[in-house]
Amino acid sequence: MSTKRLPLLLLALVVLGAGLNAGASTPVTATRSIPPSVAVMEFPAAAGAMQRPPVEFEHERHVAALESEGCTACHARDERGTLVPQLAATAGIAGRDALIDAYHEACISCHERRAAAALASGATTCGACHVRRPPGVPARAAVAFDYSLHARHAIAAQDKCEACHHVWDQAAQVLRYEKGKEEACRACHGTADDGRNFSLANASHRSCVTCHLARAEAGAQGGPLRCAGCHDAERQAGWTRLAEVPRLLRGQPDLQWVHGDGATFPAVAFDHRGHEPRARSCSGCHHRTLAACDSCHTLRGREEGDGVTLAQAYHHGSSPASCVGCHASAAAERQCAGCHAGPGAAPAVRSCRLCHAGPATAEEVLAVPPRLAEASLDPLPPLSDGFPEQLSISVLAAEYEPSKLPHAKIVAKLDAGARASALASRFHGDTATLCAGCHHHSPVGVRPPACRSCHSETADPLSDRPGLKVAYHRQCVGCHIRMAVPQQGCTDCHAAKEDQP
Amino acid sequence: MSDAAVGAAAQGAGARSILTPFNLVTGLILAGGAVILGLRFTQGLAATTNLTHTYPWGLWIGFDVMSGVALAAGGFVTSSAVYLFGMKEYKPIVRPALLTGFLGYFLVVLGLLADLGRPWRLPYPFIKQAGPTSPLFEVALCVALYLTVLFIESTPAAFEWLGWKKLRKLVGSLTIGLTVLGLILSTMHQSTLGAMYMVTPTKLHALWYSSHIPVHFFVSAVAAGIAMVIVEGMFSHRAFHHQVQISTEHFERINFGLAKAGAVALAVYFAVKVVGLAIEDEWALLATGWGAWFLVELLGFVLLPGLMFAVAYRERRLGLARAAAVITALGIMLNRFNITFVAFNWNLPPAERYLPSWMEIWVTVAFITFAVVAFRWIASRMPIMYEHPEWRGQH
Amino acid sequence: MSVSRRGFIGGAIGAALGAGAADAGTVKQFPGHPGRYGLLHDTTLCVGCRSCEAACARVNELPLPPGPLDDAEVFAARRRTTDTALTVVNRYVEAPVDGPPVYRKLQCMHCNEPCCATVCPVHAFEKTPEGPVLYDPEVCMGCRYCIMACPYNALAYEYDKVLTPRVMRCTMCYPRIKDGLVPGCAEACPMGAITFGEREQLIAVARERIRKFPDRYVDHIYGEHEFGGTSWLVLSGTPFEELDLLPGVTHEPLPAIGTSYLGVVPLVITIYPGLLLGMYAFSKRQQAVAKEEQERAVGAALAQAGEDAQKKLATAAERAAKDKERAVEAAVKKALAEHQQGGGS
Amino acid sequence: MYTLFDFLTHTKGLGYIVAGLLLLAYIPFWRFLTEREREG
Repeated sequence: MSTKRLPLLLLALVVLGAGLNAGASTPVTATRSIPPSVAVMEFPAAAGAMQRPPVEFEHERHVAALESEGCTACHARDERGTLVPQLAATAGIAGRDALIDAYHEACISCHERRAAAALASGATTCGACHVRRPPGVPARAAVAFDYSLHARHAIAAQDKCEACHHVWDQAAQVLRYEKGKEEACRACHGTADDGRNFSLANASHRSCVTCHLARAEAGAQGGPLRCAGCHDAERQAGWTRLAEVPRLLRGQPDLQWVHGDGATFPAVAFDHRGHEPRARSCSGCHHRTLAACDSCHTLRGREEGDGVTLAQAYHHGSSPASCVGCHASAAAERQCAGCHAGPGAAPAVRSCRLCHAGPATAEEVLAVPPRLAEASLDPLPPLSDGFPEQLSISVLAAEYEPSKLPHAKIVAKLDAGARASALASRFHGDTATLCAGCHHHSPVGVRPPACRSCHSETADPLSDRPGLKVAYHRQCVGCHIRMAVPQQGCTDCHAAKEDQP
Repeated sequence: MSDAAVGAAAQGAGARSILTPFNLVTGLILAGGAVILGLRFTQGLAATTNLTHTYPWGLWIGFDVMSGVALAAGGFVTSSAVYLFGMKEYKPIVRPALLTGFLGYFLVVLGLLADLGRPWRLPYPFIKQAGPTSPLFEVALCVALYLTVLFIESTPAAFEWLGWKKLRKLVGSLTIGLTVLGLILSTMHQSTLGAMYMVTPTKLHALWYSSHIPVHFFVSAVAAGIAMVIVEGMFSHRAFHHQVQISTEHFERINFGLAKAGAVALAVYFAVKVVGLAIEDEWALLATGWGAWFLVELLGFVLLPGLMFAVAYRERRLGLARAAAVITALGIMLNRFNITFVAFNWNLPPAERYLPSWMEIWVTVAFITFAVVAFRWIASRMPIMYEHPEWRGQH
Repeated sequence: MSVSRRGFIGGAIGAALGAGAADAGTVKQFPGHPGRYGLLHDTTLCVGCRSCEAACARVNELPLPPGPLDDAEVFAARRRTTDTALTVVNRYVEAPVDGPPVYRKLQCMHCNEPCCATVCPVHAFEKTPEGPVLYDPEVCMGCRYCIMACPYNALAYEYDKVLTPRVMRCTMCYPRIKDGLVPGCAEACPMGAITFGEREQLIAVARERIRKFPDRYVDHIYGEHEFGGTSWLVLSGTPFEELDLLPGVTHEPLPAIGTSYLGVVPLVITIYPGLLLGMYAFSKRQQAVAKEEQERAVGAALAQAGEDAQKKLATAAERAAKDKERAVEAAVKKALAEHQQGGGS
Repeated sequence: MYTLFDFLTHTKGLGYIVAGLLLLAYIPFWRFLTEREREG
């Protein structure tokens, strides 16, 4: 290699390096979202790893291309006329290689046939379908089958529940309808096919799509037929919601004592009727089957209830299906977060009595009919020096003018929020509870102490109790942030001093 | 080349007119450099450099200190080879190599003086208060000592030129001790220059950062030193052809010996780098953009010149050996630039990255020109390229 | 109880050694000065009002940050500390739909084992027993190695000054601390997002906050161990990477990594002379041996040459002698023949 | 000795001095060692 060509080689190397270096610092592109109508055809885990990247099957394009031939171009109908969601050509085929051949046979031969007939057709080479793409996140939104949607379906099926609900008769090995035993699909259908018990996805597509298709063919107003129709988040928001949803009657009690067998703590009067509209659907609380909680969750926990005891089921702090969990998430709402997410909002111990107000022994529970303690908040007290309308906090005024605290206006706004929520009025018990929101760590009801009686000038590092200035700001500005109150700037509460530069 | 002719040639150089194109160009560069340094010392670093709080060290540290020290390693490599390991046939190139080393280290100090915030406090680590935990303290100590060692080792030529026999004899007797001291000092600060980057594992890119950086710096310095001797030989042999006593065949034999040493040094350096990758398990990083840039440096500027040296040595092709030497020198500069500001703070967005300002580049070029001019002035007067008749064959 | 002589001697030696071994055996631990101060920065409380920036500028007599304090435009780009702003507040997370934006205050972290102090060739930094790391501009020569080494990029330099450039960084309000006051930023912060106190107590307080509000905080106190631990401790609701706080590559203090190599240096100083002079002696002896062999070889060659010469001379002499004899005989014979012819004629 | 920094400052400082002195001490030791060679 003579030295003449060397500088050329050197130059190429440097340019290559510089170019790559420039590209080096571009961050990895955000993950790609896969539209609802695209099915990522991956092997079931048992069949082992795939040699090529999974095919992203675009259902929408195929439907558009095969519009004239209808669904049965790929899908088959079973003996009862139900449209089977899986590809007909691969139905019933097991084993890795057989499955591969079946898919290739079905797709490629169809593409070749259409290409021969000069019709719009898909790819026939491996790389065209098995395309290497950056990791994708399916944008498929789960279908929230809430009361309104359920009611619209009930109306469409003229209240004939047997249209969708069925029970598996183990003895006769047959599916039939039984009045009073209607359950959510999730009660039996799990995440994967288990013999004749199809997975939730499989079962729901079979019943919903077949019914929608039948109604469409009969010219009646039916539900969506395409993936995006149900699974697209915006389309779901666009579904018409019934203004007033009739109560879904399934033999559930209006009011009952909740008392686990063997429990010694007083029973709780549970207003089932009052709680129904609070959830989006029955499975909000009945997260598995519509049976009562203590059928799976017992005092010491059972295998059916995954070992979760009754106490945990009712009191778990963050589970959406438990009473306390649900109440806690309600307390995190914007109009409640001011106090409840604040520094001193731990519920008082005596709040147990609020629910557990019923009889203690099993006999009494049977004897005494369940009754609810009524929840009524007496009105706000009149303005007085004990309950001032306006406060001027000047104890720390230095860089700013003393701050003006519209005390009555704030209390009125919080009180209105509490009154509006049945949960809040029931649990607050009396109007004075509201004061503990700001006057925390002090007994409720009596005239609450001022901030500076506990908060001194400087913070106490040991007990993490902030100094007075920090106490004011953390309480007021923190609450405004949590409740998205716009006044969060310094001059919103105290005017700047004139001579301040 | 009889001795008389040598003496005539030495005087003859001065007679020609001053305004040769070489002097014009160097004069222009040096003048420009002086103006910029004047600006630097009146307006401060902000006015003349692109240095920021995120990049406190730029081209002056990256080139003059980091690369300058490595390229000036030719001095200790050749002097220890000749005096300590008895390779007598390399004796003729010891003096030019030592002179290059001395001027290189002088360049380092110049670069430091330009880059330091308060250059008049340069001796403070020794006279005011020492910070012994700092690698930079160790580098400062060794560079200062080694500069004096190199100065003393370069004085024989001056004494011969001035005819101070007693002093020349005294320095002659010190040669062995100085060479040993020079080797000790060089080993220490060449490696500790690398140790200076051990304290920033999160800021230097993993491919360039290694817990063995000192070894990387030392081995690459040896390779750079050898390459620099060949490159310097290339220019000085042609420029002072009339002074050179040894036959071109002997000169070529020396160059091929150096090429062989260069091949070995680069092979060792390549091995150390690859071992570094293995120990820190950074194979995956090679696939990234930075990995490509690292490969450009490793394969293009270490493996390639190493193989070129090997082929040049086997096939006896001097041109190839010289080309390899040039690439090695550039490679070491690239490595030091990468470590100092290209792969440093590698995770910052390109907007906050550092690029040397034209003034920094001009001053650096001015420093190099100063070194070349000084070399030319000394070599044309003092017996650097040839042996003074009275002192033939002595240390 | 009879004690054998060996037992007695062994016991005595053991006792003597034992006494000395007690403290030498333990590995060196450096817990840091007890009772040193620190600051706890709770980013879930910070509302980005930047009062701390203004207070810091006032205390250090530096220019106030430009523009009004509550101008939100400032948060558009992420700033860093500079030589005139020893602390800055950055917004790291835009306001998510269900919460306020997340801010964090940047400043020197005052490490327990400061690598800025370790790398300074003139020992200009000192870790004070009270906690802050102080800088002495009287010895600093402006090499800026500290700025390069700081993993938090917290140090800044006065590049625009010619005669008195200094490294500019937060000093944890050391004068105020010595007067028993709270650092300027901690005093100014209205939300108590900066609390000043003894570092150990602040760690306990931070742990208590995490325990009390588990879903508000990431269960990690940043600065407790990172790079050997820092005086500034940070609590956060979002992962620390999002706050540009690198997860601390190692809990080992940087000085330990930075200076680990320097242990070899004194060894080089002491081993090399022996090694090199040994080599020099070896190469000299090698040369001497080479010279001897050369002389011997030359001697032998000479001797050899000498012998050959003798031999050659001897043979030549012999041959010469024989020739002479033969010549003499021939001459004699010829003379006789002439004599007989003369006689005969 | 509370911080590693103090410890390192102390030990490294001493280390340099000791190594420097040992280096200087090496010269008289070498001369003592090779005195007889030079006389012979």
